[in-house]
Amino acid sequence: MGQTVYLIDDLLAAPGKGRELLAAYRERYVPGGVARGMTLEKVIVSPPVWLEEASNRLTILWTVEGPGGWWGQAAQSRYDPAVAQFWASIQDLVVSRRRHFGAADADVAELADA
Amino acid sequence: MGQTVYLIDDLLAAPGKGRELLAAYRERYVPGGVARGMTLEKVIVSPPVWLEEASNRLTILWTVEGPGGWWGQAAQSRYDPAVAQFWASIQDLVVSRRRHFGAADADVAELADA
Amino acid sequence: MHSLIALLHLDGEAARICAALAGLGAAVAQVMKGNFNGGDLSAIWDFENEAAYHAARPGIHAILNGAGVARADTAFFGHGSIGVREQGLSTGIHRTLFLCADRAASEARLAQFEAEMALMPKYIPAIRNWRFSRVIEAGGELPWTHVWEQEFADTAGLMGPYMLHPYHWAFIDRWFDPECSDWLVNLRLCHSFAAYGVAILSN
Amino acid sequence: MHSLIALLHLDGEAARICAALAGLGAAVAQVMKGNFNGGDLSAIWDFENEAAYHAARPGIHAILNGAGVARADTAFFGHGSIGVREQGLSTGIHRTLFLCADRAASEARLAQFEAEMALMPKYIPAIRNWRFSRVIEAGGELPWTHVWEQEFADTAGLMGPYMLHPYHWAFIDRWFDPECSDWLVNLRLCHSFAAYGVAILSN
Repeated sequence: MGQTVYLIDDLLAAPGKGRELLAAYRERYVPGGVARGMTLEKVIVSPPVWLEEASNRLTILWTVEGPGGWWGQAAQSRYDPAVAQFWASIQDLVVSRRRHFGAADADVAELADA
Repeated sequence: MGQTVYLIDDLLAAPGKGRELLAAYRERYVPGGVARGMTLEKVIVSPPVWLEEASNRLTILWTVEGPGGWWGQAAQSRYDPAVAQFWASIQDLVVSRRRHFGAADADVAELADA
Repeated sequence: MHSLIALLHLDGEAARICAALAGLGAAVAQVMKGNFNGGDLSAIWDFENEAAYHAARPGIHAILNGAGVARADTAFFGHGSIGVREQGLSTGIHRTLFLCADRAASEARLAQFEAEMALMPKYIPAIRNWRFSRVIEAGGELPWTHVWEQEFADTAGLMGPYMLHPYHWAFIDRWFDPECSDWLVNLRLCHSFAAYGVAILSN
Repeated sequence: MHSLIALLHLDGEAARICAALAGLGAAVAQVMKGNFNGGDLSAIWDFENEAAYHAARPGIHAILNGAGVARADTAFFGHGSIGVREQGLSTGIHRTLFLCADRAASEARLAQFEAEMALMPKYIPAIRNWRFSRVIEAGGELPWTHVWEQEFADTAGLMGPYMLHPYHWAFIDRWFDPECSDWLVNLRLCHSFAAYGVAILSN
């Protein structure tokens, strides 16, 4: 039950909007995520130079503890209008976004044996 | 010069091929990457259950030290036929793949000021 | 085969309503605690065909719209994807999920959603018997589009393995999650479960 | 305006060949150490138009194919994307890259590659002057498709900031990297640099 579970936000910024997107995410999403029990592990900017004409990709890794931690954040975010509002508000700052959930390959067998 | 630089392999496995793809990567790519000076930080499997009908996504994080570490691995891999052969050999195991290079957002300013 | 499921929110007279529903051929049970928007009573009818349902409908609606019933969510459906692992299971828990897949989606994405849902039992053995169906006629809070029924050996199967398995939270749930780009299903759901004391999905 | 660049691999008589190239109007310089497949001598001609190049070509080819020259890579091109930050820079380093974008690519991807290449100087101030051109006529090891010329204040600019900037290694280089799905450019390149003592890109 204690496996580290990753929530990965993979955000492809609109051209020239990478820095603004990250600022919005850090200011208006991260505090709520932390309050829902998530731990922000890493924010990786690719390439690590803010592009004006092309898209930066933000790879944002959050962790929670086990499926319990996962449901804990989901139960809070799902019915919090501020969360939906945040995602709607950044629509013009992203070309595409994907959130996916994973774990270290070493933990897969144990998790999937639930 | 000492910033941590991430090399991220984002591999979308062919349906049902996630486990085989990861095994191939661990057996036939990781040792060479380590030999080129890269450090394997994380392999995240999404979702953390091997799917038979759908695609697992592998998010693989490597680190090197600074642009020097980046060029160090590139100069070796680029002219090593075994590396190109590896990528060709897994073509049927992936739906799509993308490699991108990044750094923590806190390091962007310093890196881009090179 | 077709079925109708009604989830009734009562404002009194449970015993009389229960008896009336059973009198019209329903399997009836009290909805258990832990439900979400799941009602107080759950009633399930089987019909040979749509005509049989249409014949029975006026009598059933009279109860659902009658005294003691504050509101009812209903879904009439032809049996969709069915699986039976435990023939005759009558001592378990039957779970009903009404969902409304009302976010804009192509037919291809809808088909993907349905295919992935129908594969849950393959990955989660705690689901003993199951039925996943498109709704023909819905009533109540939302125009429900799908009914997902599962039978578990006990509530532990529903609360434990079913909720904890990564096929559920790390894969299927993205269709239900406004934070995921695949979000498809209205946040209002009826999640209801009950012990009928009879086999519902393998009768 | 058009230009021809020739990168000569010599097997002798450097002084004579150098003088012969200069006699046909070329700026000539010895290629510096650290080059990759960049030759021993680099010669650059400017032409008003293609006709002027065609008139001069037989004389130039006689030298490139003559005694003392083991092999030459050549690229004739109309001037493409040009930028001048330091007018008259004559004491710097001129760098020539011949590349062959021969991996299957749509015209749209090729245009994206060219646009991203042409933006390198915007992000990397060490590039003082530049010219990025499609090749009209190529000779030598590969059918070179593009010539990328840059002038730096000194070799430190080329070896340091140019190589270290993330726009280069973390963005542009993917077109050159067989490990990246955007890989476009043949691994064989001519990377050559030299000090001509005259302004090449801002003359």
